[in-house]
Amino acid sequence: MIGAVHSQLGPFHAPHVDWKGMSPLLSVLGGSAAVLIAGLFPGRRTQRVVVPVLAIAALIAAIGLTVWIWEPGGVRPIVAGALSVDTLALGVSVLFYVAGIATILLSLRSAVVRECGAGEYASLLLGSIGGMVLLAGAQNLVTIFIGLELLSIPLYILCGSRVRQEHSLEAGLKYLIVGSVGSATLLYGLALLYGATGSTSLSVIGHAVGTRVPLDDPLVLTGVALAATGLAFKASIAPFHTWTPDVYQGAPTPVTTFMAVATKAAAFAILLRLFDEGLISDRTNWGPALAALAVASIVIGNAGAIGQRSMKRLLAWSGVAQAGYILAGVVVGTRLGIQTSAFYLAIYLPMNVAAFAVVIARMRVSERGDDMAALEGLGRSSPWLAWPMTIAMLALAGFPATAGFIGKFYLIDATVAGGYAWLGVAIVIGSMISLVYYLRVIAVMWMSPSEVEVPAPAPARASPSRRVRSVAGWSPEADVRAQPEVAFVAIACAAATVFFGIVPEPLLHLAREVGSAISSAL
Amino acid sequence: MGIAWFLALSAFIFCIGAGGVITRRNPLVILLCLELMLNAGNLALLSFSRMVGNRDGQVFALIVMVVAACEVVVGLGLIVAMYRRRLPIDVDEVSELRG
Amino acid sequence: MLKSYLPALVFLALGAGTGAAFTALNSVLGPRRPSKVKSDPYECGLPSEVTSSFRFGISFYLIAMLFILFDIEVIFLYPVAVGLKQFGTFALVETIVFIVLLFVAFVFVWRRGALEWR
Amino acid sequence: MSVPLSVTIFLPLAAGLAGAVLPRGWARWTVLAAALAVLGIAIWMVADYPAGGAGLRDLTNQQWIPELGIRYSLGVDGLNVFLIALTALLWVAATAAACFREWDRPRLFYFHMALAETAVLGAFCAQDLALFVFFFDLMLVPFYFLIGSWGGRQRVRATTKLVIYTLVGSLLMLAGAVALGVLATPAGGHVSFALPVLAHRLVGKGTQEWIFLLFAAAFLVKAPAFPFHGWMPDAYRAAPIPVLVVFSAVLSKVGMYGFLRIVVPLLPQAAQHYQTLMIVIAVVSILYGSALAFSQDDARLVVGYSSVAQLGFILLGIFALDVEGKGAQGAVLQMVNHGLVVAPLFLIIWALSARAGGSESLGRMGGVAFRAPALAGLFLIVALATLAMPGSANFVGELLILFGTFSTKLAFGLVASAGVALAAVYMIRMYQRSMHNRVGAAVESRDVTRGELVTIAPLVAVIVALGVYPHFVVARTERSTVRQERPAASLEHASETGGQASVPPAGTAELGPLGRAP
Repeated sequence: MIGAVHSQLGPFHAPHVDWKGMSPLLSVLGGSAAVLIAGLFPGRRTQRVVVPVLAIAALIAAIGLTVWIWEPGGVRPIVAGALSVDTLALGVSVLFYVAGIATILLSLRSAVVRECGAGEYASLLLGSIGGMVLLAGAQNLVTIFIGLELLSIPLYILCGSRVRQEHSLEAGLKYLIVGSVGSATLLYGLALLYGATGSTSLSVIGHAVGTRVPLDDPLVLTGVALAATGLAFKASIAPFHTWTPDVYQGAPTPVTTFMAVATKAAAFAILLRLFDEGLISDRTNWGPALAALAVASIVIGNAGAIGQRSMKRLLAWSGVAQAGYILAGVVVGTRLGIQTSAFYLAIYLPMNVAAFAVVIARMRVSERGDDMAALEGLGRSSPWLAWPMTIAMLALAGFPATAGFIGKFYLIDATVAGGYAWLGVAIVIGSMISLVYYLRVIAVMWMSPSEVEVPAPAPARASPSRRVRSVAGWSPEADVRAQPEVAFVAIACAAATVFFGIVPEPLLHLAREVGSAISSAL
Repeated sequence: MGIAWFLALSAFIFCIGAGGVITRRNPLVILLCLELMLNAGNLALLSFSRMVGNRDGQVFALIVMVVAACEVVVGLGLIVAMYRRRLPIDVDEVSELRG
Repeated sequence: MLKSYLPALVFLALGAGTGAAFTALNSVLGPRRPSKVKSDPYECGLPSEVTSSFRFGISFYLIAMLFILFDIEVIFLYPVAVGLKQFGTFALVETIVFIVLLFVAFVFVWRRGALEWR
Repeated sequence: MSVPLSVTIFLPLAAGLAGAVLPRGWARWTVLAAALAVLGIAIWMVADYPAGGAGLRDLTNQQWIPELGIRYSLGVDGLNVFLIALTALLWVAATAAACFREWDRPRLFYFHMALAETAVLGAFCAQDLALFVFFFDLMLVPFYFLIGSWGGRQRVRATTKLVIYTLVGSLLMLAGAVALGVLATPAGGHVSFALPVLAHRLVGKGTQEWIFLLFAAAFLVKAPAFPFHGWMPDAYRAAPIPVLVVFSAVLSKVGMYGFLRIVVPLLPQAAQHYQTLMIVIAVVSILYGSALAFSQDDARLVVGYSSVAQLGFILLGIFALDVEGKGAQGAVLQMVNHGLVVAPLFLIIWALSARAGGSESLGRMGGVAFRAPALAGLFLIVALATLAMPGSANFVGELLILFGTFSTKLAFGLVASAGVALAAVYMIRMYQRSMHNRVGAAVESRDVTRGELVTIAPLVAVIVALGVYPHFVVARTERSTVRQERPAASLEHASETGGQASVPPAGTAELGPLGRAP
């Protein structure tokens, strides 16, 4: 259909399609369809083994193909004028795949899979990832919109996928409403941009603005403002973040993990694409506005997180603050800024996934759910969970010997070099505020008198899982038993955080290649 | 009559939709208002497509229509599920814990 | 050129203002006098038998939603149908792929038992 | 020639990790052994360091993060060689003291102790600004856990307060460091954080001034100096003594060292510009610290506030900025002395509280001396050294500082010299209250145990040795110190003579370019 976008009624040229470049996307979407069908076959082994294995295989294949077609610099169009592959698209899409694998591992034993069925769950997840990949490679307003919706709609369903949990349904509905408002706003903004420049192609728009169309053209300004607002909803940038804590808390925790890292990465990928590539010439107009948003996110996010007892809400608020940090890189608009954003997105994944994995592990055995008290005395009872959480918190707070320190360093570097030194100071002040709540988590784990916690299934989880249909016929005790895969994810992510905190060079190198994708950057 | 009037109408519809989403409580009505916002976008796309004289806007509008349908269906599905759970169908009651 | 946009922006403001104003007015000075007659589903004719607690079966909603989905997808066939001659094989292949995907969805819905009327 | 610095720095961490995996009982011994090994290396370093030497030795200089222009470069010169030795010595003392007690979760405890030593040594050895910041912030993590997990009452509140206070400073310093590195980069040049390179690329005066404030915030909080000492009482009350020994004796020095190593040479004009401000802070700290030390009842806080005063002296010396660099030499000497006296003081307080029924309030102690002559003798020596009795190295140190100050800021020097007298007042008060006086209620006196003797006596011996021959330190620190101060001091000289002196770059005399190759 995208092909038809460029068809005049004259002779129609079928758009050239580069199947090699599209292979990762195809593998993900194909995997989505495959697991959907595979999930239809009843039986415990299908649900527990075949479907997750298929999904993970699809994602790993996608990663492999991405590495295969990776080449720094230059843009290769895949579908003429609609979709292209460059290092920015490929780089962030790897983040999506990794986040997807982590999510599937984390949800292996979770009640979500039992309640909505393994096939549907994995298929929706893969579909959402497909949307993200589409979004990351979008060269066209239409593709942007399709990608965004393909990303969002499965997530609405996933949020509400614990149909027996009231919170889950409420979270789904709330996310649907807020997300749709965001999409509609974005759509209107894109429409105005199209009207102002007469084209839906980003490159054409980029050339038109500032030459054919004046920079202060009212349509362009309004369009940019509305588009920024719409994307701010997705990236949960203050003041469009109000849905975040409720939805993060209500959604099934593996889904929350996925939203926290992957959705954010996708939203920032398109922010980079739209502003630092498409509209870079209009930077004088949107720069200050985005800078204001960044500061607002840093302040509001950190302030909001201080009072939280629920770990999921705390991480949601800290996510708002971190979005502010990443946005600073977008605001700077220099190549260094883009690299910084990419690097921070990359390290943001292991930090958060580690934290969420520990939360999941605790929620399954502690009747205190995701309350901070569920972590009490963890350092004594199970250090293998306490250390990943500690490392994650230290990294988010920006302590040295973790990737967070390098990230902060890099961000401040970019802001100062880009002439936004005050933004760097804002980041520093934000980090100061954030110490209060990150350190509290650590204190709860290591410094409060531990109590022996008898692993017992939380009643809310045990009772419905008995009534599960044959879709998922394993006992709730599976949740209570040791969860090797969750511990594995937590420890692996923590290890990555420390590794990239001490040997960041390879990641920085990748970040530079990603930055080289956007040629128009200052 | 000029393109401006179509744009004005679409802007008007968009604002009505936005206002409705903000003020209304019944999720069904909110879904309606969301449709209003999306279709305001469609109207803008179509009128622009007429103005600049290429079809991109029209195709965009087609896709938006489908997407809108999908969103509504998901929304209805969630609402039905909540009815089945006998949950309060009121987006304010829906969130016991705010921001 | 620029001038022609100005009404749009003016209306954007106006629209926002009016939308807000009306909703505000409604809530402030709108008289609320609910009466039996008003709450009736039909103004005239026999009083309706349907009680307020009446619900359609869940499967009705299910079928309805599925119908919307599969129905709306047909939209994508129109542009192809209009100019299949110019578009040629490429569009044909694309359409077939599209329909195959729809078929996958259909199989899923069918096997999942969403089509049985319970 | 000698052991590479990286080994010295990371040996403790390795031992800590090993102890964490080895059986429970072994942790203490592995960590203690590592500390002893480091001490041996440090002694060799000092012995090997030529009198009057100035250049960096034992250079380690490799790429670390070329992307950010950060190099892994370490070096020893007269400025830090004694601080390294001090660190090694006190860590041995603290670890040994800890070994005589049983700790909950010992493997974790000793791991954090080892990590802390690594971080401190790294901060002292770092010759790259970013690397220094890295270690400077890293120091905080182990102490957060050590105080929070093994501390006394209200430990969590205290440690959180400590970390937030200090990390607020550190984060400001991070911003300052990055800004300095980026803004100092000439157009087209590669950004570099190597100290010698930065010493060549001085930034403009205005920039220097705001960056100076960011650094000063970090270092003054760490010290702690007067307005920034809010965390000190809680942390000192809560910290377990072995931790407190190294914390108070070494960590406070890192801040002062930062002034000498980074701020004064890299921001000479700003240092000149804010000289008066810093000296005022120093003098106020001296008076305030002395006054509160006199009024405290908790023995720990007497020492705590006394070190606020002592660090005031050190700060005074650093910012005397006299041409001969007397003040700075005194400051360096005083850093070593203060570390040497504070550590035994806390260990003695530990011993006393063991005799006074676990109480550390001076009111409950008293009369210990009767049956504990040896302990009393040790305490007396330390106390006299603390109050800078003539014949002690502290006397020389404070004298040098005051001379330096007199030559530039006479009035402040005179006010500060009052601090010397005050020191006598509160130290003697503490000694009397705890040792003589009427025997406290719960006191049952006994002489030093083997453990106490092993930990305290060596430190006292070193104090005496330095008191006999302070020139040993001065001769080795002199040139490096003066070199650090030269730019700023010569600036002042210029301003006095009204002439415009060119600023010779600091710390590069006998040193190849450390900057990243373009």
